[in-house]
Amino acid sequence: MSKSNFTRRGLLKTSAVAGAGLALPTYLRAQEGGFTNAPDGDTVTLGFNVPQSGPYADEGADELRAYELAVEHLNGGGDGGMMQTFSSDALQGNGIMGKKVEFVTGDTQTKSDAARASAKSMIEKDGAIMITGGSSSGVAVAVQALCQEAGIIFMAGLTHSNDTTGKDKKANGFRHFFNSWMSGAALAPVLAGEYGKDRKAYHLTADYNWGYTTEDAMRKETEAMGWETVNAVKTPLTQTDFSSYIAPVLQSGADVLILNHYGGNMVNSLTNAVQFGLREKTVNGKQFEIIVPLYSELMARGAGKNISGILGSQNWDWKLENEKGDRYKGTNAFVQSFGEKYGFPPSQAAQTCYVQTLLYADAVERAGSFNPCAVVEALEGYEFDGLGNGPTLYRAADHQCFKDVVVVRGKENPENEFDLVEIVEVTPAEKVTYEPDIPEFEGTLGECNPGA
Amino acid sequence: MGILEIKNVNKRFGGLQALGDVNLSVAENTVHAIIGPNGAGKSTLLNVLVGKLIPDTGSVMFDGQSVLGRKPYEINQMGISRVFQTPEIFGDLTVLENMMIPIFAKRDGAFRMRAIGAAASEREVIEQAELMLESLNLADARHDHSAAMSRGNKRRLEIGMCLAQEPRLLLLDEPTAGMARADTNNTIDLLKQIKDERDITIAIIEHDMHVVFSLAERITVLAQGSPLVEDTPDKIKGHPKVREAYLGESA
Amino acid sequence: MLGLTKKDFALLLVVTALALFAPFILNPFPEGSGMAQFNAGYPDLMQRFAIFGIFAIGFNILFGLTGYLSFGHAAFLGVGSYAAIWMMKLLTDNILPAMLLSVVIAGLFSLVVGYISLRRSGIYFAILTLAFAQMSYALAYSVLTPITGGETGLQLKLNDPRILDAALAPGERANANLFGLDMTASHELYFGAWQFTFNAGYYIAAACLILAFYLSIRIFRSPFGMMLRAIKSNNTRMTYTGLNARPYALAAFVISGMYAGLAGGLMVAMDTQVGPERMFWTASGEVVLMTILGGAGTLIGPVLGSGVIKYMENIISKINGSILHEWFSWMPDGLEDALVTLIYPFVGKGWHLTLGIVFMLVVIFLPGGLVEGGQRIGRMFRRNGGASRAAKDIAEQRNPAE
Amino acid sequence: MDAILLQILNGLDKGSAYALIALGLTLIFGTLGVVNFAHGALFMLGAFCAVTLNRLLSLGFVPEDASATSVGGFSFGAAKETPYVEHWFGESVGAAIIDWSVPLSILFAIPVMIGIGVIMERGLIKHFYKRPHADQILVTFGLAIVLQEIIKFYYGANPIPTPAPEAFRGSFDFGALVGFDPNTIIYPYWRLVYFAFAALIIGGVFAFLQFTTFGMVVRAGMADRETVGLLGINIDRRFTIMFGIAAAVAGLAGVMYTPINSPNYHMGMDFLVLSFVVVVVGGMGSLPGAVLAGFLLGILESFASMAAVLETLPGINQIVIYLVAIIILLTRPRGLMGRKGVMEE
Repeated sequence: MSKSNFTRRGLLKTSAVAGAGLALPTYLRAQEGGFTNAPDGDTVTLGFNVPQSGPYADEGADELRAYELAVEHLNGGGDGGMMQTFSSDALQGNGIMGKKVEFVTGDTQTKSDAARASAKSMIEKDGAIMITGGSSSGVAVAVQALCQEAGIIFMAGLTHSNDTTGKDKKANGFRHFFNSWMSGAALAPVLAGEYGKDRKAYHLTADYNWGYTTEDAMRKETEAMGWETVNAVKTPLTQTDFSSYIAPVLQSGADVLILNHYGGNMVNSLTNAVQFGLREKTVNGKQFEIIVPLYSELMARGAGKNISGILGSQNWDWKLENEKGDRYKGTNAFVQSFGEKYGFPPSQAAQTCYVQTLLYADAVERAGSFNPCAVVEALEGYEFDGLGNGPTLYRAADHQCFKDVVVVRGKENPENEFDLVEIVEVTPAEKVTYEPDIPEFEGTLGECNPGA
Repeated sequence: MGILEIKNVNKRFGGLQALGDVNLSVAENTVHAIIGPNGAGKSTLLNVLVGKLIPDTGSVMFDGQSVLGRKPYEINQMGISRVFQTPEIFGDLTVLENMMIPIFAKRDGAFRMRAIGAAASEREVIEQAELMLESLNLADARHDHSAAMSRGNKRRLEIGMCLAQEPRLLLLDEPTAGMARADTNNTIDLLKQIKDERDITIAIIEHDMHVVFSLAERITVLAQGSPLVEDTPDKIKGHPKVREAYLGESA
Repeated sequence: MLGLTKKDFALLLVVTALALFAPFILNPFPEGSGMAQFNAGYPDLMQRFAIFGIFAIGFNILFGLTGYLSFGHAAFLGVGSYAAIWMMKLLTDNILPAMLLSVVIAGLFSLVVGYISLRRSGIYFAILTLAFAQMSYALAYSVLTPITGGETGLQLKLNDPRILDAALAPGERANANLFGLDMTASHELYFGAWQFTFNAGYYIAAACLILAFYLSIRIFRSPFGMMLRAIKSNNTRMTYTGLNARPYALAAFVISGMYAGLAGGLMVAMDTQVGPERMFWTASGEVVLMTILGGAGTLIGPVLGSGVIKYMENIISKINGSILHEWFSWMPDGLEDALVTLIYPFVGKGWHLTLGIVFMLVVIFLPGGLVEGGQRIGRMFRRNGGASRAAKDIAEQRNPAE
Repeated sequence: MDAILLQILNGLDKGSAYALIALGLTLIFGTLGVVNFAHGALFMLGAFCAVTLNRLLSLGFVPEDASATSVGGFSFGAAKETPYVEHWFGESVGAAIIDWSVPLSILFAIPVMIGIGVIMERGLIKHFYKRPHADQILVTFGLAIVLQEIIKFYYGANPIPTPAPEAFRGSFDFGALVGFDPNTIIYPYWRLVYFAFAALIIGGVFAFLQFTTFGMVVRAGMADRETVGLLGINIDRRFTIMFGIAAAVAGLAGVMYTPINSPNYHMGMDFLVLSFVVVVVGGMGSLPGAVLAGFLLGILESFASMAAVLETLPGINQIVIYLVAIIILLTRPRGLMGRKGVMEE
């Protein structure tokens, strides 16, 4: 009873009469722990909240595979995956702090309401101590805010918008995935090298927060190196046929098209752009190029042959260690155990989710407590290695991971449906690091909330 | 001066002259029948009277006020009620509820929000409705579903609903169309009873000459959108022009 | 009693009892048992039952009584939500002003939309309402981002003005409350292996549901309600009985819009966050489906329909492969795997499939919705001589016309 | 000027997709009086006919000398397969067959979609003719969900690339053909094919309804269902056939759409609302109305997406279709060419 998240408890007691008998004394599960859902048995429950229906269902399914693998490894099953290469050796394969890891799953439907409902049921019904997952920034921000209120740790899955660790950052939330700003910073030097510094860019931008931040980042970085932005047109999220947006691109005199689109939008806009033959055109004496700031394996699969030769950025790729060496150790260990279990290599969404689970478990072990505030302390400013992305920092100021960003290009002749992109370059972490207080990332982290 | 005065009404639909210079006067407290062959413009005329159609020219005065440009429900509130060719009742409602609605309409006007009190506690309205149902011999069916009634009873109910509003002019559009002989006679009796008991003007459009000659005090014959003759039933029966144009020599 | 007939009052009592004892009724299985998966008695879902119940009851006043099929009611819910969260950001975290404003704003918005849309009827009306709602959604998602927060929506922030509230102490967060009663405050009762949660927010929502249900009975039974049914039954006769159908329909539209606004406000009060997809056409479609599934034009139907849909969405969707294996682990291996393979497509990520099948089965075998199911059970009981009062009451709520 | 011409071309193309879907929808609306929320699902099924055929044709075996990609000792067996068709018919013929899988799917989709339509009508819809529209909505919506989920179960949620034949990939310079500067008006070949195909199907349906006895009866049925019933014509069977045709039209629209956008399981829902708007704006019970509205809304949507327009009216591209729908329905009570009394209750 010493600590309470319901800071108005004093008020609550005095207004018991006003509450007409409803204002019953508050106490939540396992009060002794002093935080929400303190695990009291010999198990601990994690909540995996991923899209299982709707357009991102396949991505959600891959995330879920990674989570199940992580749980298996934490509980000492399988070959241990990245636990063997992880720079921290706190994890012993005996669950988390000796408690066997169990999990519950839910469907976010890629809607913030549904995602919150699902997360709440995990917290209120299943007693989950940590929530992780998601494949869009809207969902990540919504669930992160919920976890902050409830006193639960949120380990974000795939979310790329600046807002998650910017405008909407929360003390209880952590993001391993990279963001729009980093995409811009990582791509710019590669673009200068590949396409030159004298280019005219035309942006098509998904008309919502993530689109805005991505366009901002791309414009800022490309304009800084000398590119001119000819035009930037916003496209509705619900658009399926982008012909009327693609057709005027050539007329504008642009020689680069930047598609600030994700998921179905990206698959369709890229397919349409290739259909219009943009890639075969020569404008201003230069080969016309298309850029997709944020790549994903599933999108690449959806776009098929259309991605060949198209540059973009990724958080991670399963060929990283093979092609770029030991710096990215952990990659092969993960790919191997994932591949053995499921028969195909993991996506970057799977990797980020797997890593987030491991990082959470490790933080609990190191902190010696499931208390969210202890976990936050253990993760803040934590430097680690061996989880596939090279040396990484979980920055204390905004709970964002800083690590190398992979720049990839769609393969001309893919061997199989899992090997669609080639790694062009890896932009080192220093080049994509920004100050935590730049205007794009303004927001208040607040203080950690342990809940009840 | 009649209660209903129609002057120089014209209505064209594209190339078709539906009504041409219709002049008609219906005297108060009479039964006035309008007859004519198919396409003579009877229905068009009726739709003009109830506000469903607006004529191109002319005037329609009811009790000294123009009805033109008013909405059907406003014209109804002026005192003109209409009975349809196929009975238009509230099929989803009970017989009693059917009868309550016109009484509400009479009492509360075209719109009045009464969302709080229960309809079942409107004693006065229910009493009036039950009285009306009794006079129509429908009291036993009051809690029945009106859609389940026979066509004849639906017709009675519809006429009763119109009467419940205490209209000054009752318009009937072929009230016995498609009815069995017995139902037709019942309806004629009901209308006769109404005529005897109330101060009411009735305008009736009808094909069935049996009905027309049983009820009408004056008859107007329409042909090709214009009134051909207007007279008493006896005169109309013998009128050569009418026999020629409408009834046919054999009638 | 309370201006209701005996039967209606009994129905109100049933609904009140169900709402008050929901924490017990919805948690019939002991914690830790395999069946605990089916427990729905946790605050968030109970709140959702109440909130969507209100939404559907309101929708039913329009659709069930007048027959006007609005395909844009989610817009009113969304607008109500935005109004509520802004009130909580700017004025106070007390939910009362927020909910009042959400009802008022949703009412005003529905007045505008209804005034325009009701110039047409039938499918034309449906498309007009759909168009308004889709425009609201699209704009809220994109160009109105400064007001609506766009994709990421709006949440309470530490630095919101909250003019009426005292400044937050360090470490304190803004919480939705009713005069200090925190919406997240819960009391837990352990009874052997059973666990029951009594949540303050849920009881606020339940009180609103009971009030909303009571008002809807009053409206159904009022002369106004009779007029609305008359519109649905025969608009021509309505007009030729001297009644102006449009203001009646508009009043029903606004009332149902205000119900939607209340539901939207409650959503924010229970869970302080708003996102635009709340207004997407599928959300409007959902309330249509809830109402029809339960039984349009009946009093209790919409509440049942919303309950079934929300239950599927929140409970069935969480049953995953490992839970299935746990359930059937006592079986011989081959049989276990066969059974899991058989059931798996219908649960967890396949919950939509089950929902679709339920829609079809209900509409094929119970043309009047779930209420007709209750009706049939009621008849069965009566034939056996032991008619249960509640079943009978529920059963007789159905308009015989349907 | 060239910008406007360009958007008219784009609009015609978008419009032809809208028109095709709306055409089938309004056939069912108009002839059967059924609100079919599963129509989008039929469009989606058509698209997946193309995907299925493509997959069937690409079925293959792994040649013995193939090498697999390996990572850290683990190898993924998914090395390149040799399709059976290439094995059977020789490499070039086989490759051509796979390349042409989308057009070939038309032949495959027609019987499949007619079959699905007929089964749907006989098995389900038939029982709902006399039920309230609300029930029709619920049952067809339920059916749409079930169909979607079945497809999702087998094909996943991710879009599946289904390219057009090599010969139709890429674009041609339409502007240069009609005297504009090069590169001002480019137009993909496949979209031209789609437009021509849509025109063919629409023309075919109209001709069928105009010049056959069957069509005459159906048109009479659309005008007045009761009279046709009184004529004693076996309207039931004709309605079944009509449903089959509508399903086939939706399915073919889906087949040919696959190269334009990679199909996924919920593409039908994306089109459903829009096609309802198109049908209603066109006017209930009017086939030409649906087609006209489809093209009109397609062109307006294209105009609204122009950068110059968006600068003056930000966000207009988000709402243009709905805004136009509202304006049209308020100025013309029954849409562009709707008939009185159809679905007005």
